[in-house]
Amino acid sequence: MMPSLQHLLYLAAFLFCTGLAVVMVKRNTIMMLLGIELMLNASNLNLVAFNRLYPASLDGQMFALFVIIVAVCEAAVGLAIVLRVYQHYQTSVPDEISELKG
Amino acid sequence: MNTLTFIFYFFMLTAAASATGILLSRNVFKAALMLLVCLLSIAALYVLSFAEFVAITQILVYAGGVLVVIIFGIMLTSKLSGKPLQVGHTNIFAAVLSGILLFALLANFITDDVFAVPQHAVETQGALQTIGTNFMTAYSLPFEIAGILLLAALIGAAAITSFMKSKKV
Amino acid sequence: MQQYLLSGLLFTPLVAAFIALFLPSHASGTFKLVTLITCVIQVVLLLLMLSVYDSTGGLQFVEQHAWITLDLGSWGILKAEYLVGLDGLSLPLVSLTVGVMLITTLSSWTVEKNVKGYFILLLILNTAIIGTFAALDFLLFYLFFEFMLLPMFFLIGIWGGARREYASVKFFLYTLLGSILILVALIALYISVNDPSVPGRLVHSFNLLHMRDPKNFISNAILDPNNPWMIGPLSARYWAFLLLFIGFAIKLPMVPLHTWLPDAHVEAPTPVSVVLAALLLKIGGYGLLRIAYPIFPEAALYFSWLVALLGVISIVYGALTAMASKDLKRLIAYSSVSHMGFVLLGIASLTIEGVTGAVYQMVSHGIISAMLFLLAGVLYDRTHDRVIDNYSGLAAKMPVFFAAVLVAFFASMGLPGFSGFIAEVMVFLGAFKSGSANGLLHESFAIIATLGLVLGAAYYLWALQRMFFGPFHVKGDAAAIALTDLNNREYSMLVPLAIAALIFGIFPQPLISWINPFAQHFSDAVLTLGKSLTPIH
Amino acid sequence: MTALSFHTDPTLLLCIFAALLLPLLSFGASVLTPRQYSWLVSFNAPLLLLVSAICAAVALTSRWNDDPALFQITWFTVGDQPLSANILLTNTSLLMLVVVSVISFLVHLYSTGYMAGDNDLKKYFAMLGFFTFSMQGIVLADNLLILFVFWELVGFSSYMLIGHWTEKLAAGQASKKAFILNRIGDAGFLVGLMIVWANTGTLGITELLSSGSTYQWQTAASLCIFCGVIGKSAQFPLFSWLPDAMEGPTPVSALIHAATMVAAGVYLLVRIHPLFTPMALTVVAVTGMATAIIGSLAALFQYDIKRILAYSTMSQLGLMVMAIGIGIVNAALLHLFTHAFFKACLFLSAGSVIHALHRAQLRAHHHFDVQDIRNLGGLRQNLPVTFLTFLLGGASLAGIPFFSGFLSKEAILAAVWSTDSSVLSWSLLVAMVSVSFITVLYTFRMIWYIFMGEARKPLPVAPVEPPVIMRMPVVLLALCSLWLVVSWNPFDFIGWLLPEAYYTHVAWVTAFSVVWIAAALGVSYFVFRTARFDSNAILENAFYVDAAGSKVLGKIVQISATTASHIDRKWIDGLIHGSAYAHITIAHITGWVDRTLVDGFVNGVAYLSKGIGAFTRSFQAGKIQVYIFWAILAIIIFLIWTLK
Repeated sequence: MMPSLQHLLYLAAFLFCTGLAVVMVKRNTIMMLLGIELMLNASNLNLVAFNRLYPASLDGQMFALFVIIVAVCEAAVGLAIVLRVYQHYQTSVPDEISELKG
Repeated sequence: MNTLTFIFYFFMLTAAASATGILLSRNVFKAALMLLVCLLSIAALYVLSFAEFVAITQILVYAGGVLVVIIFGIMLTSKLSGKPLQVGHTNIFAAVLSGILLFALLANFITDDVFAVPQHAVETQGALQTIGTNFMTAYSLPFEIAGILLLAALIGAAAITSFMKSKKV
Repeated sequence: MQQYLLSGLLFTPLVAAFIALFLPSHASGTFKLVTLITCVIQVVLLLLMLSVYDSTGGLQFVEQHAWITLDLGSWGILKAEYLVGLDGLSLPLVSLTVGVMLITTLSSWTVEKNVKGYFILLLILNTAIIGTFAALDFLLFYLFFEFMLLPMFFLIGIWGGARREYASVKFFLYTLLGSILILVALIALYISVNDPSVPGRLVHSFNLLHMRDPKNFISNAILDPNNPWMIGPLSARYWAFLLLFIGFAIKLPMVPLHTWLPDAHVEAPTPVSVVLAALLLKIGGYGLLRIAYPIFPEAALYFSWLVALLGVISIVYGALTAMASKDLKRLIAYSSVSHMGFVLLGIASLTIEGVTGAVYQMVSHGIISAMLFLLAGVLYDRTHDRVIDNYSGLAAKMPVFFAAVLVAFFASMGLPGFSGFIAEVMVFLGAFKSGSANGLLHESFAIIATLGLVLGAAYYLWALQRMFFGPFHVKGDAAAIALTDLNNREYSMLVPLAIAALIFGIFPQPLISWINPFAQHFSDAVLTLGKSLTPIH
Repeated sequence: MTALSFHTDPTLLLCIFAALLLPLLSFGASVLTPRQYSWLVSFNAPLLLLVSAICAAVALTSRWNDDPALFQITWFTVGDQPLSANILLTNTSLLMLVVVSVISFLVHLYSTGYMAGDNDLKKYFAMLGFFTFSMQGIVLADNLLILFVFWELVGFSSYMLIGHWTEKLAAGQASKKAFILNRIGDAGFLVGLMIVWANTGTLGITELLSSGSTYQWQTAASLCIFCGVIGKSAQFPLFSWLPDAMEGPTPVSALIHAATMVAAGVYLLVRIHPLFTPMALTVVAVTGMATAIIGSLAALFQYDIKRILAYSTMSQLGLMVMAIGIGIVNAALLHLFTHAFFKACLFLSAGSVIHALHRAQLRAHHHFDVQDIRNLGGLRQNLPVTFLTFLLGGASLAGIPFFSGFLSKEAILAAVWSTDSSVLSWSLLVAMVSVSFITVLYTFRMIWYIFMGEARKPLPVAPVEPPVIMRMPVVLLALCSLWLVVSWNPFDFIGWLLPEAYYTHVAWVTAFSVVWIAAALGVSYFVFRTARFDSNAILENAFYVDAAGSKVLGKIVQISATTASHIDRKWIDGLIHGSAYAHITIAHITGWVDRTLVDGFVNGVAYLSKGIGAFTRSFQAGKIQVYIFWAILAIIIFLIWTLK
């Protein structure tokens, strides 16, 4: 007997919330990126898990693949920005980069 | 409890534990390593959920690509600053509050519904083939766009970092 | 021609403000000149109007145009009109406004900071005040009423003294609270009143004249007199009266809703204090007489004791607090509170004497308080110090100023020969007579109010004694040198006011002959209508 | 002012209006005179007053013993009830008009000398004119409201005149006290007006008194109006301003005491006494009695000349009010007239003394308080004319036969005697007799100390008589203190001024008075001679019993006098001060309430909104993570709200 779908969903929810907490807690931009990755993976897990409900179509997995692609892009550009910002402000603490504040 | 179930729970716990580790860790590098563990366990869970192709992509792209880039970034910033990458925490209360609240909410929804997985044998042999077909037929436009996005991201990332260099020089 | 006079009077300052908007801001003299010319034009227009005004003729110079007409289908028609007119209540107040605005313009001659903005605001204020007194449509009234608040806020907040922000915000909050209460009553009235002039359709009108007739209320609407609904212990009409009463009482100002006044006065520049005391306070009394009382007569009768009680409390409390004031402007401000209490007492009595006295007091206080604040300004201009105890023996150094202060103080404490005496005596006679004539007020109200006379004498004379008697001494040598007697510009402001106070005190008949028909009609209408509407509580 | 209806000929009307308005003209002219020509007013003002007095006299002679006449003038109309400004012409009002204008003229004349060199002559003469105008308004008015108008104006003028020397702090305090105490009485007066108006709808005096019948409200109304009298005429609880008012220039005191201010109250009582119910009259009588006693006792122990005179005025006013209280209006009026002349004479003489000594001091550069009788003495040689006028006035005040004061007091005494015997009337009689006794005492003491004996603080330069312009009015007034002013017969008060009285002149009462006054004179001679000069010798020599008696009497008188003075100074003044402090305390308390509670509430609201503002502003702190938090929180709330 396979563990029920619920367990996967619980895990995904947990991972998402943890990722969210990481994004909110860490005073470092790269750590925030890590949190975002965690959240993306949680949603991917959800997509794959729900795909089991409809085994005939593989839409869930397809979506998961696209998410991975987007995650890659995000990580690449995000890191580039982080480096650039770091070089400019000599910090990667997001609170201190508040020049866009109205 | 059979072996499969054990492995399943093992990877679930590993993923959860490593995620928690990321949250608690104050060292960026260790956190990145724990993310690696987490991603690999999730890949294992994908396999167990009959999504081998996603699992492979996960390992290749995430573990092999993204994380390497991240670690590279970490190294670069720590090299620039010359300080150990210790990270402070803020908004602990807000984060814990919203995390627990959101989790409670989601768990509530998940518990409320019964997700009946069809019990008949899942056709796994054709999965890879179906995915390939899907990419070329139903999802051809998103596929193309994703390709362009990747290209754009690559060029963009290169451009942003190269500005840095040119300015630095 | 004649019917457009009032609109001319009303919009001349607005047109002038518009013109001033396009003048270059560095030519500060032009703005003073434009405002002065506007005021002179207004005086001419007013004189034209006075020459054709018939004191027995009720509403005159009425002008009525459609303004907003919205067909809301089954909800009826929303109809707001441009409806203005003058009667024995508003004409004296409009005349007062025109006169005081002229004086204010002269008194603003010394303004140096952002002259353009100042005079444009002053002109807008001018229109707004006259509009408030002239409007006979509630929405139009409310528009002008709110329109007045904004220039005032900026005039205090920008050109004021040290604590001007605090004062202007306090002023704004208080008056805004009043406006909101009035707005609630306005909406309730709008829902409840039907315009009978369009038969067959439901027309929600803001016409104040229609609101006075109980027949125009839609049956079972919230403010219908026959509506049995109760909100708490009182019916909706009583609540609506209370809302309007509090809203206008804040403007008046009435104890305990008066604390904005001393602060606003202390911080406001002299001309703005003059406008505030002489004109803005009158809008409270005017609103009670024009709106709250005629529309809700039965509630007015029911609450008359409350209105009178608060009036008496204002009189006594204001006087006591004035006595404790160390700041000259504060003292005058509290004396305003005390004097405006007479307006409440007079209105509450609903006798001809009382109502005439109340309106007379509004005009008289307008003149006298303008004089008082100008004099406080004279001193402040010279030394930038208004603390009474910092002066001593000024009589020897500034004899003409002393004489002017004597005139103003004695006029304010109701010395016969000045307008305040006529007003206060009428209020006293009316308030006392009310007990036997219509049974609304107990005689003790009037008797306790006489304390105001004694206390008034006490605080003014005490201030006089501290500031003017004894050997000459002023805090600071620079201040002592700066103390020079009145100059010609100050004469030109003070003398007309003093003469006006004297004329209205010695020959009250012309003004009373304007007010009297109104007072008669007002008290009769409120009494008969109020008694005919059966109380439901 | 419209609708004049003439009851009499225009000439008379012209005279009346001239008499009334010329002082006002004097006021206006003085105000408008340029400062550099201010010497003009001291010519101009007495001249106008002279014309005014002549006009009043012409009016009096042409209307003497005619029927009362009423000029009807409507001031303004409230509703349909007109408020009239009628002028009533009777023997009383015309006589009073003459007295006021004549005395005012004399005071003006005197002032030109007394106030010469004052640097605010303009204000002084302006206010003198205004004072006279106000008083004449009271005299002529036939409407309670008009009367009240002038009544208040009198208060205002007295404020200005008492506080004429603004650099003197005490002058400011005294003038303030005078006005406020008057205002307290006036508030009562106003309540009386309200009662009358509410019950009758008219304030016309003639109209009011013509109804004849008595109503319940009249007691309250008349007592309230009497409050005004108490303030203005310095009766029992509200008299302390009168002695303090001596801070003003001396001619002003003469005017206040003789003709204008304090007389106004008595005159008002005379005018409206039919309104008074028996109960109210009893109150009036008792108040008058108390005032008379307190005033006379206080006068006995003053050292300041002007204060002695002030207290004597108070006690004489008490007598007048008492007489009205028992319903004998004519006697009170008679005393008012005689008092006007002899008190004006006394004050102006006192002014002459002060003036002469001041000038002597200025030349000698030697300064002491010239108003203190302990510093004076022996002035009869240096100031013979002043001594004579002082003596004449004093004799009239003391009620010595052949002087007007004797006759008018006699009238009151006879009136008191002829009332029904009751406890009240008996006590009034006793009070009357003792007050007249004490009057003799203090008058004697004052004159003795000032003029007799040797100079106690001799000046190197001898004081000389003031100029003729000052002596002339005083002499004139002194002559008016003789019995001839009242009647031809020096022992019968029924004469040309008081042609008829409904009580008779009792011969043995007159005899008693003569004896009584003589006794008083004797007693005072012994009391003050012995108390002041070589007391032991006389005590030891002949009059052991007499001396003991006089000592005991003196002690009793002294104690009661100091008590009265103490009551005056400590209790009544203290009450006034206390109430003033209480006012200030309450004022501070209300101020505190105002600042703390009422303002506090408003500030609280402001703080609350500010706090909310700061709280909501923290959402926009420019911190990504906080933004995320709020976004998530919003999503959570949204989820809970939609899905539950």
